[in-house]
Amino acid sequence: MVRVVVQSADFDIGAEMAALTSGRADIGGIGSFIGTVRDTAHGARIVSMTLEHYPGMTERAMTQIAEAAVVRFNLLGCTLIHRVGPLPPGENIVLVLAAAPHRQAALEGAAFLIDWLKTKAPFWKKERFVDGSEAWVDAREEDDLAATRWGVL
Amino acid sequence: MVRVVVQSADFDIGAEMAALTSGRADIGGIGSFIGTVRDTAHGARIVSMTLEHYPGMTERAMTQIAEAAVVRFNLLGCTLIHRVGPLPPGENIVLVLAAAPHRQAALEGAAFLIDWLKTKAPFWKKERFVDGSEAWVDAREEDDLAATRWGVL
Amino acid sequence: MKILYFAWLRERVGCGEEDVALPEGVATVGQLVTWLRGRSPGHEAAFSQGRLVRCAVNQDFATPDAPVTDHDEIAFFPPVTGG
Amino acid sequence: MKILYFAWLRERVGCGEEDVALPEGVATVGQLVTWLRGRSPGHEAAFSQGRLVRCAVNQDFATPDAPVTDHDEIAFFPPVTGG
Repeated sequence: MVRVVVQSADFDIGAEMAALTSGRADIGGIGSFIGTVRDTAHGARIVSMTLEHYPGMTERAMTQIAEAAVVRFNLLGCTLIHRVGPLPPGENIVLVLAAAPHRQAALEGAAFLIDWLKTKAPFWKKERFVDGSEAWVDAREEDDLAATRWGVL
Repeated sequence: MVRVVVQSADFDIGAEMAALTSGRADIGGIGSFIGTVRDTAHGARIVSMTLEHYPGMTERAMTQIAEAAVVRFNLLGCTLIHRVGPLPPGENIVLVLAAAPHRQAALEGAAFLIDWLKTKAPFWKKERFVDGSEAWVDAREEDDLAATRWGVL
Repeated sequence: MKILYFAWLRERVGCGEEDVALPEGVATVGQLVTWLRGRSPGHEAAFSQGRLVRCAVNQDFATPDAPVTDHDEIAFFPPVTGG
Repeated sequence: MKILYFAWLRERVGCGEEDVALPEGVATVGQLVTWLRGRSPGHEAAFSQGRLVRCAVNQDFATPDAPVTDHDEIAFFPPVTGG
Protein backbone atom coordinates (compact mmCIF):
# COMPACT_ATOMS: atom_id res chain seq x y z
CA MET A 1 0.00 0.00 0.00
CA VAL A 2 2.98 2.24 0.70
CA ARG A 3 5.85 1.98 -1.77
CA VAL A 4 9.03 3.91 -0.98
CA VAL A 5 12.13 3.74 -3.18
CA VAL A 6 15.46 5.54 -3.39
CA GLN A 7 17.28 4.78 -6.62
CA SER A 8 19.70 6.26 -9.14
CA ALA A 9 17.76 4.92 -12.15
CA ASP A 10 14.81 6.76 -13.67
CA PHE A 11 11.28 5.66 -12.83
CA ASP A 12 8.41 4.78 -15.18
CA ILE A 13 5.25 6.62 -14.15
CA GLY A 14 3.04 4.33 -16.25
CA ALA A 15 4.43 1.22 -14.57
CA GLU A 16 4.17 2.81 -11.11
CA MET A 17 0.59 3.91 -11.75
CA ALA A 18 -0.27 0.36 -12.89
CA ALA A 19 1.40 -1.18 -9.82
CA LEU A 20 -0.56 1.16 -7.54
CA THR A 21 -3.96 0.60 -9.14
CA SER A 22 -3.93 -2.81 -10.82
CA GLY A 23 -6.56 -5.31 -9.78
CA ARG A 24 -8.61 -2.84 -7.75
CA ALA A 25 -11.68 -0.76 -8.56
CA ASP A 26 -12.19 1.14 -5.30
CA ILE A 27 -9.91 3.98 -6.44
CA GLY A 28 -11.62 7.08 -7.84
CA GLY A 29 -8.59 9.30 -8.31
CA ILE A 30 -4.81 9.39 -8.29
CA GLY A 31 -3.01 12.64 -7.56
CA SER A 32 0.57 12.87 -8.73
CA PHE A 33 3.62 15.09 -8.73
CA ILE A 34 6.87 14.72 -10.64
CA GLY A 35 9.81 16.98 -9.87
CA THR A 36 12.38 17.54 -12.61
CA VAL A 37 15.82 19.16 -12.93
CA ARG A 38 15.59 22.71 -14.30
CA ASP A 39 18.44 24.07 -16.38
CA THR A 40 18.73 27.32 -14.45
CA ALA A 41 19.18 28.25 -10.80
CA HIS A 42 19.16 31.88 -9.61
CA GLY A 43 19.52 32.95 -13.23
CA ALA A 44 22.65 30.85 -13.85
CA ARG A 45 22.74 27.90 -16.20
CA ILE A 46 23.35 24.55 -14.55
CA VAL A 47 24.85 21.50 -16.25
CA SER A 48 23.87 18.97 -13.60
CA MET A 49 22.40 18.46 -10.18
CA THR A 50 23.66 15.84 -7.74
CA LEU A 51 21.40 14.37 -5.09
CA GLU A 52 22.97 13.03 -1.90
CA HIS A 53 21.03 11.16 0.78
CA TYR A 54 21.41 9.43 4.15
CA PRO A 55 20.96 5.71 3.40
CA GLY A 56 18.74 4.15 5.99
CA MET A 57 17.33 7.32 7.51
CA THR A 58 16.03 8.52 4.14
CA GLU A 59 13.94 5.40 3.50
CA ARG A 60 12.79 5.52 7.13
CA ALA A 61 11.68 9.16 6.88
CA MET A 62 9.96 8.56 3.53
CA THR A 63 8.06 5.59 4.98
CA GLN A 64 6.94 7.68 7.97
CA ILE A 65 5.77 10.45 5.63
CA ALA A 66 3.92 7.99 3.39
CA GLU A 67 2.24 6.25 6.33
CA ALA A 68 1.22 9.60 7.82
CA ALA A 69 -0.36 10.57 4.48
CA VAL A 70 -2.30 7.30 4.25
CA VAL A 71 -3.80 7.84 7.72
CA ARG A 72 -4.45 11.54 7.29
CA PHE A 73 -6.13 11.42 3.86
CA ASN A 74 -7.50 7.86 4.00
CA LEU A 75 -5.39 6.98 0.97
CA LEU A 76 -5.83 3.58 -0.67
CA GLY A 77 -2.13 3.59 -1.50
CA CYS A 78 0.81 5.84 -2.26
CA THR A 79 4.18 5.71 -3.98
CA LEU A 80 7.27 7.81 -3.26
CA ILE A 81 10.32 7.42 -5.49
CA HIS A 82 13.32 9.69 -5.17
CA ARG A 83 16.42 9.53 -7.32
CA VAL A 84 20.00 10.09 -6.13
CA GLY A 85 23.30 10.73 -7.87
CA PRO A 86 24.10 13.14 -10.72
CA LEU A 87 21.17 14.21 -12.92
CA PRO A 88 21.34 16.47 -16.01
CA PRO A 89 18.63 19.11 -16.66
CA GLY A 90 15.33 17.65 -17.82
CA GLU A 91 15.72 14.46 -15.78
CA ASN A 92 13.13 13.29 -13.27
CA ILE A 93 14.02 13.71 -9.58
CA VAL A 94 10.99 12.61 -7.62
CA LEU A 95 7.66 10.85 -8.14
CA VAL A 96 4.70 11.07 -5.80
CA LEU A 97 1.45 9.12 -6.35
CA ALA A 98 -1.56 9.19 -4.01
CA ALA A 99 -4.64 7.05 -4.66
CA ALA A 100 -7.99 7.69 -2.94
CA PRO A 101 -11.71 7.01 -3.42
CA HIS A 102 -12.26 10.68 -4.41
CA ARG A 103 -10.23 13.40 -6.03
CA GLN A 104 -9.81 15.84 -3.17
CA ALA A 105 -8.01 13.35 -0.92
CA ALA A 106 -5.87 12.21 -3.87
CA LEU A 107 -4.83 15.77 -4.75
CA GLU A 108 -4.25 16.84 -1.14
CA GLY A 109 -2.42 13.60 -0.41
CA ALA A 110 0.00 14.25 -3.28
CA ALA A 111 0.56 17.88 -2.21
CA PHE A 112 1.17 16.81 1.40
CA LEU A 113 3.62 14.09 0.34
CA ILE A 114 5.80 16.41 -1.75
CA ASP A 115 5.67 19.24 0.81
CA TRP A 116 6.79 16.93 3.60
CA LEU A 117 9.33 15.12 1.45
CA LYS A 118 10.96 18.47 0.67
CA THR A 119 11.37 19.40 4.31
CA LYS A 120 11.64 16.13 6.26
CA ALA A 121 13.48 13.58 4.13
CA PRO A 122 17.29 13.76 4.23
CA PHE A 123 18.28 14.61 0.66
CA TRP A 124 20.64 17.38 -0.40
CA LYS A 125 21.08 18.94 -3.81
CA LYS A 126 24.29 20.27 -5.27
CA GLU A 127 24.24 22.27 -8.48
CA ARG A 128 27.06 22.34 -10.99
CA PHE A 129 27.21 25.44 -13.19
CA VAL A 130 28.54 25.92 -16.73
CA ASP A 131 31.68 27.62 -15.40
CA GLY A 132 32.54 24.44 -13.44
CA SER A 133 31.66 25.88 -10.04
CA GLU A 134 29.43 23.94 -7.67
CA ALA A 135 27.10 25.01 -4.88
CA TRP A 136 24.87 23.23 -2.39
CA VAL A 137 21.27 24.33 -2.70
CA ASP A 138 20.02 26.28 0.32
CA ALA A 139 16.83 25.18 2.02
CA ARG A 140 14.02 27.47 0.94
CA GLU A 141 11.98 29.19 3.58
CA GLU A 142 8.88 28.83 1.40
CA ASP A 143 9.30 25.04 1.48
CA ASP A 144 9.21 25.14 5.28
CA LEU A 145 6.14 27.36 5.08
CA ALA A 146 4.46 25.00 2.63
CA ALA A 147 5.07 22.09 5.01
CA THR A 148 3.82 23.94 8.10
CA ARG A 149 0.34 24.29 6.62
CA TRP A 150 -0.05 20.55 7.26
CA GLY A 151 0.91 20.92 10.96
CA VAL A 152 3.50 18.80 12.75
CA LEU A 153 4.25 15.10 12.18
CA MET B 1 1.43 23.91 -25.12
CA VAL B 2 -2.23 23.08 -24.55
CA ARG B 3 -3.29 19.56 -25.56
CA VAL B 4 -6.99 18.72 -25.35
CA VAL B 5 -8.37 15.34 -26.42
CA VAL B 6 -11.72 13.54 -26.20
CA GLN B 7 -11.39 9.86 -27.08
CA SER B 8 -12.88 6.45 -26.34
CA ALA B 9 -9.48 4.73 -26.15
CA ASP B 10 -7.39 4.67 -22.98
CA PHE B 11 -4.48 7.10 -22.60
CA ASP B 12 -0.86 6.38 -21.74
CA ILE B 13 0.31 8.67 -18.94
CA GLY B 14 3.98 7.91 -19.65
CA ALA B 15 3.63 8.90 -23.29
CA GLU B 16 1.60 12.02 -22.40
CA MET B 17 4.17 13.06 -19.80
CA ALA B 18 6.96 12.59 -22.36
CA ALA B 19 5.07 14.60 -24.99
CA LEU B 20 4.54 17.43 -22.50
CA THR B 21 8.11 17.62 -21.24
CA SER B 22 10.38 16.24 -23.97
CA GLY B 23 13.15 18.48 -25.25
CA ARG B 24 12.74 21.12 -22.57
CA ALA B 25 14.51 21.74 -19.27
CA ASP B 26 12.63 24.78 -17.97
CA ILE B 27 10.04 22.61 -16.20
CA GLY B 28 10.54 22.02 -12.48
CA GLY B 29 7.36 20.12 -11.73
CA ILE B 30 4.36 18.39 -13.27
CA GLY B 31 1.16 18.07 -11.28
CA SER B 32 -1.25 15.38 -12.39
CA PHE B 33 -4.63 13.88 -11.72
CA ILE B 34 -6.18 10.71 -13.09
CA GLY B 35 -9.83 9.94 -12.47
CA THR B 36 -10.92 6.28 -12.59
CA VAL B 37 -14.21 4.36 -12.56
CA ARG B 38 -15.09 3.10 -9.06
CA ASP B 39 -17.03 -0.12 -8.71
CA THR B 40 -19.59 1.33 -6.30
CA ALA B 41 -21.93 4.32 -6.32
CA HIS B 42 -24.10 5.24 -3.31
CA GLY B 43 -23.34 1.79 -1.86
CA ALA B 44 -24.53 -0.11 -4.96
CA ARG B 45 -22.23 -2.13 -7.18
CA ILE B 46 -21.87 -0.79 -10.72
CA VAL B 47 -20.90 -2.85 -13.74
CA SER B 48 -20.09 0.04 -16.05
CA MET B 49 -20.17 3.77 -16.50
CA THR B 50 -20.99 5.45 -19.81
CA LEU B 51 -19.69 8.91 -20.62
CA GLU B 52 -21.65 11.08 -23.06
CA HIS B 53 -20.41 14.42 -24.35
CA TYR B 54 -21.35 17.30 -26.65
CA PRO B 55 -18.96 17.00 -29.63
CA GLY B 56 -17.62 20.40 -30.54
CA MET B 57 -18.64 22.26 -27.40
CA THR B 58 -16.74 19.81 -25.17
CA GLU B 59 -13.41 20.34 -26.94
CA ARG B 60 -14.12 24.09 -26.99
CA ALA B 61 -14.84 24.23 -23.24
CA MET B 62 -11.79 22.08 -22.45
CA THR B 63 -9.56 24.36 -24.52
CA GLN B 64 -10.92 27.44 -22.74
CA ILE B 65 -10.30 25.81 -19.35
CA ALA B 66 -6.76 24.77 -20.35
CA GLU B 67 -5.90 28.22 -21.69
CA ALA B 68 -7.29 29.89 -18.56
CA ALA B 69 -5.09 27.61 -16.43
CA VAL B 70 -1.97 28.45 -18.46
CA VAL B 71 -2.53 32.18 -17.96
CA ARG B 72 -3.56 31.95 -14.33
CA PHE B 73 -0.73 29.69 -13.10
CA ASN B 74 1.92 30.58 -15.71
CA LEU B 75 1.99 26.98 -16.83
CA LEU B 76 4.58 25.86 -19.35
CA GLY B 77 2.05 23.43 -20.77
CA CYS B 78 -0.94 21.30 -19.89
CA THR B 79 -2.77 18.22 -21.13
CA LEU B 80 -6.46 17.35 -20.73
CA ILE B 81 -7.68 13.98 -21.98
CA HIS B 82 -11.21 12.77 -21.30
CA ARG B 83 -12.63 9.43 -22.37
CA VAL B 84 -16.17 8.82 -23.62
CA GLY B 85 -18.31 5.73 -24.13
CA PRO B 86 -18.81 2.73 -21.82
CA LEU B 87 -16.09 2.07 -19.24
CA PRO B 88 -15.93 -0.81 -16.76
CA PRO B 89 -14.77 -0.25 -13.15
CA GLY B 90 -11.04 0.32 -12.79
CA GLU B 91 -10.74 2.07 -16.17
CA ASN B 92 -9.26 5.54 -16.56
CA ILE B 93 -11.73 8.37 -17.23
CA VAL B 94 -9.69 11.55 -17.28
CA LEU B 95 -6.07 12.70 -17.32
CA VAL B 96 -4.86 16.15 -16.29
CA LEU B 97 -1.21 17.24 -16.53
CA ALA B 98 0.08 20.70 -15.60
CA ALA B 99 3.76 21.64 -16.07
CA ALA B 100 5.33 24.67 -14.39
CA PRO B 101 8.73 25.98 -13.31
CA HIS B 102 7.91 25.22 -9.66
CA ARG B 103 5.76 22.73 -7.81
CA GLN B 104 3.09 24.98 -6.33
CA ALA B 105 1.88 26.24 -9.71
CA ALA B 106 1.99 22.69 -11.11
CA LEU B 107 -0.08 21.27 -8.24
CA GLU B 108 -2.55 24.17 -8.20
CA GLY B 109 -2.82 24.10 -11.98
CA ALA B 110 -3.75 20.42 -11.92
CA ALA B 111 -6.33 20.96 -9.14
CA PHE B 112 -7.85 23.92 -11.00
CA LEU B 113 -8.06 21.96 -14.26
CA ILE B 114 -9.91 19.01 -12.76
CA ASP B 115 -12.22 21.21 -10.66
CA TRP B 116 -13.21 23.26 -13.70
CA LEU B 117 -13.45 20.28 -15.98
CA LYS B 118 -15.91 18.67 -13.58
CA THR B 119 -18.22 21.70 -13.57
CA LYS B 120 -17.74 23.42 -16.93
CA ALA B 121 -17.09 20.79 -19.59
CA PRO B 122 -20.18 19.11 -21.10
CA PHE B 123 -19.81 15.45 -20.10
CA TRP B 124 -22.49 13.30 -18.47
CA LYS B 125 -22.08 10.00 -16.65
CA LYS B 126 -24.58 7.18 -16.59
CA GLU B 127 -24.09 4.28 -14.21
CA ARG B 128 -25.27 0.74 -14.89
CA PHE B 129 -25.84 -1.40 -11.81
CA VAL B 130 -25.59 -5.17 -11.31
CA ASP B 131 -29.38 -5.51 -11.39
CA GLY B 132 -29.45 -4.06 -14.91
CA SER B 133 -30.86 -0.67 -13.89
CA GLU B 134 -29.26 2.53 -15.10
CA ALA B 135 -29.10 6.04 -13.66
CA TRP B 136 -27.63 9.35 -14.73
CA VAL B 137 -25.18 10.69 -12.17
CA ASP B 138 -26.40 13.86 -10.46
CA ALA B 139 -24.13 16.88 -10.39
CA ARG B 140 -22.57 17.12 -6.95
CA GLU B 141 -22.91 20.34 -5.02
CA GLU B 142 -19.40 19.84 -3.63
CA ASP B 143 -18.02 19.88 -7.18
CA ASP B 144 -19.62 23.28 -7.73
CA LEU B 145 -18.17 24.43 -4.41
CA ALA B 146 -14.72 23.13 -5.36
CA ALA B 147 -14.88 25.08 -8.62
CA THR B 148 -16.07 28.32 -7.00
CA ARG B 149 -12.87 28.60 -4.96
CA TRP B 150 -11.13 29.48 -8.21
CA GLY B 151 -13.62 32.30 -8.97
CA VAL B 152 -15.40 32.80 -12.28
CA LEU B 153 -14.04 32.11 -15.76
CA MET C 1 -32.38 26.30 -35.91
CA LYS C 2 -30.70 23.13 -34.71
CA ILE C 3 -31.74 21.85 -31.28
CA LEU C 4 -29.65 19.27 -29.40
CA TYR C 5 -30.48 17.24 -26.31
CA PHE C 6 -28.06 15.35 -24.10
CA ALA C 7 -28.18 12.75 -21.30
CA TRP C 8 -31.63 12.33 -19.69
CA LEU C 9 -33.10 15.19 -21.73
CA ARG C 10 -32.24 13.26 -24.89
CA GLU C 11 -33.89 10.14 -23.44
CA ARG C 12 -37.06 12.02 -22.43
CA VAL C 13 -37.44 13.91 -25.71
CA GLY C 14 -36.72 10.70 -27.60
CA CYS C 15 -34.12 12.13 -29.96
CA GLY C 16 -30.75 13.82 -29.75
CA GLU C 17 -31.20 16.40 -32.45
CA GLU C 18 -34.02 18.14 -34.31
CA ASP C 19 -34.27 20.94 -36.84
CA VAL C 20 -36.92 23.53 -36.09
CA ALA C 21 -37.90 26.77 -37.85
CA LEU C 22 -37.73 29.66 -35.38
CA PRO C 23 -41.30 29.75 -34.02
CA GLU C 24 -43.19 33.02 -34.09
CA GLY C 25 -42.83 35.02 -30.90
CA VAL C 26 -39.69 33.18 -29.81
CA ALA C 27 -36.69 35.46 -29.31
CA THR C 28 -34.96 34.03 -26.20
CA VAL C 29 -33.90 30.67 -24.76
CA GLY C 30 -36.68 30.92 -22.16
CA GLN C 31 -39.35 31.50 -24.80
CA LEU C 32 -37.98 28.60 -26.84
CA VAL C 33 -38.26 26.27 -23.83
CA THR C 34 -41.91 27.29 -23.31
CA TRP C 35 -42.60 26.57 -26.97
CA LEU C 36 -40.73 23.23 -26.91
CA ARG C 37 -42.75 21.99 -23.91
CA GLY C 38 -45.88 22.04 -26.05
CA ARG C 39 -44.26 20.07 -28.83
CA SER C 40 -44.76 16.54 -27.43
CA PRO C 41 -45.31 14.70 -24.12
CA GLY C 42 -41.62 13.76 -24.29
CA HIS C 43 -40.57 17.39 -24.55
CA GLU C 44 -42.91 18.28 -21.71
CA ALA C 45 -41.38 15.50 -19.58
CA ALA C 46 -37.88 16.70 -20.40
CA PHE C 47 -38.47 20.29 -19.33
CA SER C 48 -41.01 19.92 -16.52
CA GLN C 49 -39.10 17.82 -14.06
CA GLY C 50 -38.40 20.70 -11.76
CA ARG C 51 -34.81 19.68 -12.39
CA LEU C 52 -32.10 22.00 -13.51
CA VAL C 53 -31.64 22.21 -17.28
CA ARG C 54 -28.60 23.96 -18.73
CA CYS C 55 -28.50 25.57 -22.15
CA ALA C 56 -25.79 26.43 -24.65
CA VAL C 57 -26.24 28.71 -27.65
CA ASN C 58 -23.69 28.05 -30.37
CA GLN C 59 -21.65 25.98 -27.90
CA ASP C 60 -21.41 28.66 -25.21
CA PHE C 61 -23.34 28.38 -21.94
CA ALA C 62 -26.41 30.63 -22.08
CA THR C 63 -29.06 31.90 -19.65
CA PRO C 64 -32.86 31.96 -20.28
CA ASP C 65 -32.72 35.59 -21.44
CA ALA C 66 -30.11 34.87 -24.13
CA PRO C 67 -31.34 35.70 -27.66
CA VAL C 68 -31.90 32.94 -30.21
CA THR C 69 -32.07 33.20 -34.00
CA ASP C 70 -32.96 30.83 -36.79
CA HIS C 71 -29.29 30.07 -37.50
CA ASP C 72 -28.31 29.07 -33.97
CA GLU C 73 -27.33 25.69 -32.53
CA ILE C 74 -29.20 25.43 -29.23
CA ALA C 75 -28.38 22.61 -26.80
CA PHE C 76 -30.19 21.51 -23.63
CA PHE C 77 -28.60 19.24 -21.05
CA PRO C 78 -28.38 18.50 -17.31
CA PRO C 79 -25.64 20.00 -15.11
CA VAL C 80 -22.39 18.39 -16.22
CA THR C 81 -20.89 15.40 -14.39
CA GLY C 82 -17.63 14.57 -16.17
CA GLY C 83 -14.14 14.36 -14.78
CA MET D 1 29.73 5.97 18.51
CA LYS D 2 29.42 6.39 14.77
CA ILE D 3 29.35 9.95 13.47
CA LEU D 4 28.12 10.75 9.94
CA TYR D 5 28.40 13.96 7.92
CA PHE D 6 26.44 14.88 4.81
CA ALA D 7 26.52 17.53 2.06
CA TRP D 8 28.72 20.55 2.88
CA LEU D 9 29.41 19.30 6.41
CA ARG D 10 30.99 16.19 4.90
CA GLU D 11 33.10 18.35 2.57
CA ARG D 12 34.27 20.64 5.41
CA VAL D 13 35.08 17.83 7.85
CA GLY D 14 36.81 15.95 5.03
CA CYS D 15 35.12 12.61 5.61
CA GLY D 16 31.61 11.19 5.65
CA GLU D 17 31.93 8.90 8.62
CA GLU D 18 34.12 8.47 11.70
CA ASP D 19 34.09 6.24 14.75
CA VAL D 20 34.65 8.03 18.04
CA ALA D 21 34.66 6.78 21.62
CA LEU D 22 32.14 8.78 23.66
CA PRO D 23 34.29 11.64 25.04
CA GLU D 24 34.28 12.32 28.75
CA GLY D 25 31.71 14.91 29.79
CA VAL D 26 29.65 14.50 26.61
CA ALA D 27 26.05 13.45 27.25
CA THR D 28 24.05 15.46 24.69
CA VAL D 29 24.17 16.38 21.00
CA GLY D 30 25.09 19.97 21.93
CA GLN D 31 28.04 18.84 24.06
CA LEU D 32 29.17 16.51 21.27
CA VAL D 33 29.20 19.39 18.79
CA THR D 34 31.34 21.51 21.15
CA TRP D 35 33.78 18.61 21.49
CA LEU D 36 33.84 17.93 17.71
CA ARG D 37 34.70 21.57 16.94
CA GLY D 38 38.03 21.11 18.71
CA ARG D 39 38.86 17.96 16.76
CA SER D 40 40.29 19.60 13.59
CA PRO D 41 40.15 22.83 11.62
CA GLY D 42 37.78 21.01 9.23
CA HIS D 43 35.40 20.17 12.06
CA GLU D 44 35.61 23.74 13.33
CA ALA D 45 34.80 25.02 9.82
CA ALA D 46 31.86 22.64 9.54
CA PHE D 47 30.20 23.71 12.76
CA SER D 48 31.18 27.38 12.99
CA GLN D 49 29.62 28.76 9.88
CA GLY D 50 26.77 30.34 11.75
CA ARG D 51 24.69 28.20 9.41
CA LEU D 52 21.98 25.87 10.53
CA VAL D 53 23.13 22.31 11.17
CA ARG D 54 20.57 19.54 11.71
CA CYS D 55 21.22 16.40 13.71
CA ALA D 56 19.77 12.91 13.77
CA VAL D 57 20.37 10.36 16.52
CA ASN D 58 19.84 6.78 15.34
CA GLN D 59 18.14 8.13 12.19
CA ASP D 60 15.58 10.32 13.96
CA PHE D 61 15.81 14.10 13.95
CA ALA D 62 17.23 15.30 17.28
CA THR D 63 17.67 18.63 19.09
CA PRO D 64 20.86 19.83 20.89
CA ASP D 65 19.57 18.59 24.25
CA ALA D 66 19.01 15.02 22.98
CA PRO D 67 21.10 12.44 24.89
CA VAL D 68 23.88 10.53 23.13
CA THR D 69 25.52 7.25 24.14
CA ASP D 70 28.51 5.28 22.94
CA HIS D 71 26.30 3.00 20.81
CA ASP D 72 24.50 5.70 18.86
CA GLU D 73 24.67 6.67 15.20
CA ILE D 74 24.85 10.47 15.17
CA ALA D 75 24.47 12.34 11.86
CA PHE D 76 25.05 16.02 11.10
CA PHE D 77 23.76 17.68 7.95
CA PRO D 78 22.34 20.91 6.51
CA PRO D 79 18.58 21.55 6.27
CA VAL D 80 17.27 19.12 3.65
CA THR D 81 16.71 20.17 0.03
CA GLY D 82 15.30 17.14 -1.76
CA GLY D 83 12.08 16.77 -3.68
